[in-house]
Amino acid sequence: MKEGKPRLLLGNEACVEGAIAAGLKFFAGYPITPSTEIAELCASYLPRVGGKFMQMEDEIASMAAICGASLAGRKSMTATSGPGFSLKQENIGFAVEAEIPCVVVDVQRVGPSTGMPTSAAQGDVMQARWGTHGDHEIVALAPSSVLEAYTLTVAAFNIAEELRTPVILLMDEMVGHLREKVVLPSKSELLVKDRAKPDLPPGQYKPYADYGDPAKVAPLAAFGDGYKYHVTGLTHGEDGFPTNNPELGARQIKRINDKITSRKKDLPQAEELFTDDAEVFVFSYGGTARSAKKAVRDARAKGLKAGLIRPVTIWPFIEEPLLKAKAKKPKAVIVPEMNLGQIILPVKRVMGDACPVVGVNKLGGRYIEPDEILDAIKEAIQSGSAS
Amino acid sequence: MKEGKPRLLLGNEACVEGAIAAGLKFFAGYPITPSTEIAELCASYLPRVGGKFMQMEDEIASMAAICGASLAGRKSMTATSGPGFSLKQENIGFAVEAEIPCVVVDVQRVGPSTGMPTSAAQGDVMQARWGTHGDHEIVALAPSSVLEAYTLTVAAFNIAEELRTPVILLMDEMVGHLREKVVLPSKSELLVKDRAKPDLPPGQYKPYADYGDPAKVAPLAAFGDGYKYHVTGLTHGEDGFPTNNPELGARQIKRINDKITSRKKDLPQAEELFTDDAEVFVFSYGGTARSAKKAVRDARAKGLKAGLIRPVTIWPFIEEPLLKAKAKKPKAVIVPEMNLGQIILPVKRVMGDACPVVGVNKLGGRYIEPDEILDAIKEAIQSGSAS
Amino acid sequence: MRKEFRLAGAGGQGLITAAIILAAAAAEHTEYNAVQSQSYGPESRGGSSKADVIISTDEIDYPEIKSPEILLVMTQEACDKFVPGVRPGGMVIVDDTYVKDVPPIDAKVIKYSISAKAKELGREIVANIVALGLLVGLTGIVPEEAALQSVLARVPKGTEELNKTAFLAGIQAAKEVNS
Amino acid sequence: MRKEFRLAGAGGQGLITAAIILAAAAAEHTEYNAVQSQSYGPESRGGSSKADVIISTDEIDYPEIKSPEILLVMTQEACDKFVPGVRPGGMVIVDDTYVKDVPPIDAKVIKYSISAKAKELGREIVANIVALGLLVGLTGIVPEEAALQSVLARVPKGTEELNKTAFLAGIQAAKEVNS
Amino acid sequence: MALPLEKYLRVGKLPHIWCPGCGHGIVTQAIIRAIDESGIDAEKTVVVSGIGCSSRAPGYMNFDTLHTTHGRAIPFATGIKMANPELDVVVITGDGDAAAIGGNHLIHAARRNIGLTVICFNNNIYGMTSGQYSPLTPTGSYASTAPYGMIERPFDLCELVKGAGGSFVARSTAYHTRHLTNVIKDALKYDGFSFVDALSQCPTYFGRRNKLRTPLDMLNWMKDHAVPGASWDKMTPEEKEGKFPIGVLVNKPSKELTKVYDELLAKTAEGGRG
Amino acid sequence: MALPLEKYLRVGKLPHIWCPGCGHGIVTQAIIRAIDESGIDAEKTVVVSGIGCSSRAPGYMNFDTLHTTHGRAIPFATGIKMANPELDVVVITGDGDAAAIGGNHLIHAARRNIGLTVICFNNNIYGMTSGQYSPLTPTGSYASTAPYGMIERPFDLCELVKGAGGSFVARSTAYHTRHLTNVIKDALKYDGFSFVDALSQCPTYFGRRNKLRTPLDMLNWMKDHAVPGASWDKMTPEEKEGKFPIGVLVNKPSKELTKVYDELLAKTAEGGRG
Amino acid sequence: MSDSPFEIAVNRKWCKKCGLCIAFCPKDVLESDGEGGPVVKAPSQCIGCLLCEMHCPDFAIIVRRRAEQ
Amino acid sequence: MSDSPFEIAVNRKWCKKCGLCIAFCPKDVLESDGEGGPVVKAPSQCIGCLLCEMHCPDFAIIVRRRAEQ
Ligand SMILES: Cc1ncc(C[n+]2csc(CCOP(=O)(O)OP(=O)(O)O)c2C)c(N)n1
Ligand SMILES: Cc1ncc(C[n+]2csc(CCOP(=O)(O)OP(=O)(O)O)c2C)c(N)n1
Ligand code: SF4
Ligand code: SF4
Ligand code: SF4
Ligand code: SF4
Ligand code: SF4
Ligand code: SF4
Ligand SMILES: [Mg+2]
Ligand SMILES: [Mg+2]
Repeated sequence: MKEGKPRLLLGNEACVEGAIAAGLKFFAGYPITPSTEIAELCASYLPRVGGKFMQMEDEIASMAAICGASLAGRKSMTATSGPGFSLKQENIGFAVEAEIPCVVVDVQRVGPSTGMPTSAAQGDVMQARWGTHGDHEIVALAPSSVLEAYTLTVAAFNIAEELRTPVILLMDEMVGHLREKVVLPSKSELLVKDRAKPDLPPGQYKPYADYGDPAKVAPLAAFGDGYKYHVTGLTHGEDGFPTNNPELGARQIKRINDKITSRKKDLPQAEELFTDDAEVFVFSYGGTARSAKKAVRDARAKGLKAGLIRPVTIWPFIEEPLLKAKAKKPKAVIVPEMNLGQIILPVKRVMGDACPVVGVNKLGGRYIEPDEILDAIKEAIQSGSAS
Repeated sequence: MKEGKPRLLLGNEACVEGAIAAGLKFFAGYPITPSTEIAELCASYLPRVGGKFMQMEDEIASMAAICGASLAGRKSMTATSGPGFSLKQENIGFAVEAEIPCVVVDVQRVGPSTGMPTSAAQGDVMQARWGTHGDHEIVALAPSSVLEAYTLTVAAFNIAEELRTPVILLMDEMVGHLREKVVLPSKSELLVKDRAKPDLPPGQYKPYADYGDPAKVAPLAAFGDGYKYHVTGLTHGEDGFPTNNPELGARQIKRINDKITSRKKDLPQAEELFTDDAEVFVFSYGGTARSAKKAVRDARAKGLKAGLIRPVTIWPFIEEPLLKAKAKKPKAVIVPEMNLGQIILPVKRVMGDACPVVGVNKLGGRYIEPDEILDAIKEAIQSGSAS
Repeated sequence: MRKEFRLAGAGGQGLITAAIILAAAAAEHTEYNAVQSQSYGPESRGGSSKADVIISTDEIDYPEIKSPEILLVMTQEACDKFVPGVRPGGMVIVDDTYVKDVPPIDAKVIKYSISAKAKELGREIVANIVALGLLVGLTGIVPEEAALQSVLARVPKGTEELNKTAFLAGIQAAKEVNS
Repeated sequence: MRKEFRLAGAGGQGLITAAIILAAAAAEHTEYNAVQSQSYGPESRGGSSKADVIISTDEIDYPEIKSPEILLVMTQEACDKFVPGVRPGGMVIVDDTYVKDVPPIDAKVIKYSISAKAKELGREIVANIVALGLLVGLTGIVPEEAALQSVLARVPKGTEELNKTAFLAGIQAAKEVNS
Repeated sequence: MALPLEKYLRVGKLPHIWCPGCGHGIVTQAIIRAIDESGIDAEKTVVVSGIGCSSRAPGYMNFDTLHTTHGRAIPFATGIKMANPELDVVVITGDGDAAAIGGNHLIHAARRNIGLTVICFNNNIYGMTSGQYSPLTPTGSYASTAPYGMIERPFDLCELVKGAGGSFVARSTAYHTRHLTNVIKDALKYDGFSFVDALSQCPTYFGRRNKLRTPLDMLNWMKDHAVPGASWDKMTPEEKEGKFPIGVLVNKPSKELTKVYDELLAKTAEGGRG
Repeated sequence: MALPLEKYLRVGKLPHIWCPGCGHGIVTQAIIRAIDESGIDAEKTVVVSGIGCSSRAPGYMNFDTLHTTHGRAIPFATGIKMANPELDVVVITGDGDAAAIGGNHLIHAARRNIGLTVICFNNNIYGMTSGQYSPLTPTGSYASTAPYGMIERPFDLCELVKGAGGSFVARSTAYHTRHLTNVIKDALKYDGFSFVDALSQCPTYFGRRNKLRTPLDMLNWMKDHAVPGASWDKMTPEEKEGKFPIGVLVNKPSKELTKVYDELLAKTAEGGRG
Repeated sequence: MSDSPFEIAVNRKWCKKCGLCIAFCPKDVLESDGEGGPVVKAPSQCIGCLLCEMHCPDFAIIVRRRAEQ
Repeated sequence: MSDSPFEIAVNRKWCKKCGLCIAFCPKDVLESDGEGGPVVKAPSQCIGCLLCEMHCPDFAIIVRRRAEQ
């Protein structure tokens, strides 16, 4: 694919190209609007690069298949939307527990249930974090542009491979179905990470080694490499075999969580705009952040001191930019979301009693318009001044 | 069943007896530790009261079947544990969207994934709230005792029928597998609510009527009653037929959420113990609340001013008891959980910067011991005094 | 510079393709930024179709169009629905093969029998490309050559000749209606 | 009053049933509160088995037992594992059919060939009920009659006679070992 | 007899969303006609579907109707039938809905012999999501996710249901409208689980891509490849190649599940084992 | 030849968790023996399972082993095989795992003819969760969730897989250990999807409740009810009643999926349609 | 106007002009309106076979025996 | 000790005393230890048929041709 040249790309297509650039070799999926183009383009592109596409019987099987393929040494991905994302949850939990690198794309649409299949929403944000049972951390990245659909897909693979964990690419219909001019990074600009391979002989290899340092993750041998190791969704010890020892079990669960939280600083950080002197912060992600950016620019044009914090890594929740904002004693934090208020919950938690945290929420598939956010900025500055 | 007499009952058994007392007529499930006794006892008891038990091919089908049975006019329930709870999520969302009364029991065990099937945990608390895709509210109740496994199951049915919504009974292995002395309420003491039936003729019946008042919920005709109405998981209008109108869609999603949040005060409220003059609050639910209660009693015995807030309704999150506590400027709120910290998140949000909110967390299937909570109380009082 | 286009008609008329080609011409052959989006029906079949394009020298944050400057309508339904929203002083391009009444509007209204022309060229299916030629010819938003390259790169193999003819017919038509 | 019991042995020895009957006797036939719990293995098959009972005049908040006052062990493995945890001054009841060594402990140790006795009565499967009788006889925690009622209410139909005999044999044994 | 439209259709919801020439309308009409001719009580009839173009049919049908989640129509319907065995429960599903994501429910319902009539609008493709291959897409055909041709083998849905123990199995097509109607009538009459594989055409996503340019071409393909069940049994494997049998292919009596359950209830009321 | 224990078993993990007399150990041994006798490369063999007593087998087997989620072993295995067709992928599953929750994956794998060898440890019951009925529990048998006797009809797993298009289908039992070993060997050799219904006994939860008091009783029941496939075909329906055929029941060549995919890859590398 | 006992009603609001009714009529009663929809050309030839009606995917053509009305 | 070419090894740590080996031995080589586990009673009778080994669910009885060792 012609690198370096400007192209008009669909968000979903950029995701596929990013995946292939990152080394995707196996895609398993089940069609669902508005993610279907990802499957279709994988079906078309993957065989050309020696990769394989497989349409499974459902989303559960798709998630299972990519886990299997990943264990056999291939970079793997699946893509879906709300209903399918719900179905994948059990096996996402398996990937977390068994520490299997893979990428799961969720192109959000209006829910709950079948909802409005072709309309945009950001209603799966909390599900991405909490959808599977039991204690687990997850990495979720939210692209705001077609270019990011590409770059964050690459990042998702890199994180998955480095941390041996499923990574969620939390798109929304707005980005997935947008065509936009992009200049993709060239091969040489692109950082692609591959999973570490064990350097110990088979007898000594511990697929779930606990190095005491959660940031250090055990390498992953591929099935067929001669390691003859065991993988299970049961709580297990360093050798991968099930344990009923509560201490061992607790340690394993903790380690899997800590490996993610301990690496927050290595994950894609928030984009900040005009935050230095801002009195009102807009905290916005994904497609909606485009409106937020425009609103903040419009506010500045009117002399209003608004700033934008656009988290790129949605989970684990990275608190720093908000803590910095909190230190500035802002008049308000505004959180526009195409949902009833999801990311606003951790924002409120972090902001504590420092200032009002105001949601601008919209349902039913309509985008939040820049003016709606601008109005909220104005109001916050006014009422903040009044008080 | 001999009412009024003391009995030794298993938590899971009390749940079944409560369900039958509340009018359960159809149970569909798929066995999974530690919920299996619920299915087994339904298989045994239901036919004796003219009800039916059905073991489905999986949890997805079980959730679907109880929705179907409920629409056909029978009170319905399913029971599961983590992995099955993950699988049920898509159809739980359907029940939310189509407003189908039903009860879903989740007897929590250690996750993620297969985890430790026979060990206790409280790791599905956030999943109960956010497990299905799209914006939705949910009602979840957490019993702390075998008696509550009975009374809250009855309450769950009543709420489900009144609000036309799935209700989660969020048990944990500790309660589900505990045998305890109980005196069940007699039939006459028991408040059993049945769903409202339409009083309008078929042509005028609106199964999803919007009365402007979210607390008012449309009655539900049974299939076969002659109403010939339509039910869908697509976003729909008052007549139940799909709509693509964003305003209508938004209103419907909002109404379904508001019907639950607007009724918070009618849901089972928190148990409070020694909260009047407490300096340190322990916020604890489910099986762990038993340890918390003992710890608070032990603290009082030592002259430490500890108080207990035991939320019974877990979702929607009821803030009042915490706000009351916040007003008292406490030294700390302690949140013991058999997980990495889940309900502590909304507790932190509500407490803001008022005081430290401290988790006492334990993984690997071991119960949190009263002394561990007592230590946290002591520490909070000491460091609170020091500062 | 920032121009907002809306192409509206029935599913099957190929307006989404036309919009993509327009946006691609700008994105891939000019210095402009471009975004293209569309509304999907309840499902992707039947019914009406609407595609938007924004072409701008600046970064395009918000990709939705409220009132397009240039509107192309190829069914009466689309005309009735979208003409009122056109920016005052803008332009409405009407396929009068199907559109009979255009509501009064503060905009330049250009009528041309786009679909009829396409039929005349051999297959009505290329009406979208005739329309694109017309639009490019009328607005000069992208160089004709760039647009034609985009057309050829995005139409099915084997139909290049027909589509080129259609595009040039549109360009030609622009000259006619403008004169 | 608060008494904590632990019954431990192998899966299949019926100790969970014995614990349930003990707790039920207290719960259903006395004023006491009672809880019963057990640890499950990785699966409910094979391996070891452990059941706890707390009987108390007060509300029982925390249902787990740290150091039982009265321990019944019916395998060597269970003996080795649980004897060290017995509360000082407590009681250990040992089925010396299978348990050969009891670690030194500050507790009253009662040995009786429970399983052998059960076999003698006809089926070793009622060893749990013999043990129960012994335990009730030794501790007097619940009236013998109450315990017997509980036994009869919870054993499989058709086995009432055998179980009654087993229970009474246990009661009798208690008198013997105590004397 | 002309179709009594107003009685069975929600005419206010028409025209439907299906594409011009889509077979789903033809099959829907056959179902309505079969219901009408078989005289079952419309007030006691429930129509349940999953998700797909096909599954939109109940929205247009004037009964109690339930449009569920993708693949799950059968277990929803199972709950309805168990809760109220008086109801006639008809399931409308697609080849993707029934055989891809919903395959397990299909075989289990067949095994259990629960009294549902399941009609699969089988167009060999996922219509609703724009033409991906389904487990019924013939090997070698093109689909949006099979740009190089389908490499998997398809199911024979009737064989699948038979293999699962199904005791009423039939097939017909949108070409054979009268035959289709009769077969559905037989299915409705069958007391137990009945399955009809109703071949339908998707001109938009299957036809166009696979050189069947018009709906008529697709119906004619059905005509040319269908063989009445009786003749089928006499054909050699070579003759069968590329063809498929239509008609009632399996029809053997077996007690329906809710009837068996009723017996169980009668027994337990008297205090049986347990 | 005596079993080369150390080569194929993780002896450090033994004794296993299975109950005394459980058939799963017998079937596991047959698999190991078949692997040994067929000479496939242990380093290139992956054993995958779901959840259940049966699915614990891979934990004791010295290969790359994967213990997945309940019912999902086959799609996990599918991913492995697609990713690296060089590997011999064996799936160990139970009747609940394969035919209840996992039924859909089973039939789709059979349809696709993906090169897996699936061995179902079929003990007619859910062992792991303490004896609930499964889709293989015979009508009338007792289980913890069938206290009044099972009212549903069971699957015939071999018929199911055949109905799904499976081209290698076989059955044997824990009684017929040599036969079982040979059948598994044939399955391993088959180039495509192969399925073995391996009857196993659960004395703890099936036997006790159903008047088969000892493991030996259960094995003898297998002996008495199994009929070699060849004789089976000659029996009348009356004679077949209550019996079941054993042996390789279906075995026809059909190109394995990853081989077909390889051809596709060769084609697209040259720039095919798409 | 016609001596056939059948009356053919076309609902143009529902008709999607697929042409199937025309193609299936064994008596050439129907002809295309130029866009694929039916025009009743030879009503008298209609034998009431219902092939048009039953093949209409849109419930848009209904053939009634005059007595039926 | 024995003139059979086969040697029978019982692993008592793994044996669960199900008795199947004893029941399947066609030559009465094995007898019960009282609890169901095997005692090699008549080693010389062993014909190496492996029926005991192959029916052992616990990999606990292994029959080796002496030469094999
Ligand atoms: C869980 C889930 N996965 C995927 C989808 C997307 N989806 C909707 S319909 C459909 C396929 C429909 O195909 P079929 O059942 O054959 O019906 P048709 O449209 O062809 O009539 C799919 C994949 C969904 N709605 N839910
Ligand atoms: C999603 C999910 N549902 C249910 C369970 C509980 N479960 C574990 S094993 C099992 C059944 C096992 O039966 P089978 O496959 O026949 O294996 P067996 O134990 O009989 O060998 C069940 C229901 C689970 N682990 N996961
Ligand atoms: S896409 Fe296919 S199945 Fe769906 S309505 Fe159109 S023709 Fe029918
Ligand atoms: S429960 Fe049954 S299947 Fe499981 S180990 Fe015991 S005997 Fe075997
Ligand atoms: S009823 Fe028959 S003859 Fe009459 S118009 Fe229709 S198809 Fe033609
Ligand atoms: S078959 Fe129906 S939809 Fe098609 S042209 Fe005829 S009347 Fe119109
Ligand atoms: S090998 Fe055969 S003869 Fe020898 S002990 Fe075993 S079963 Fe008996
Ligand atoms: S068959 Fe195996 S486990 Fe059973 S008694 Fe013999 S040696 Fe022991
Ligand atoms: Mg289809
Ligand atoms: Mg089983």
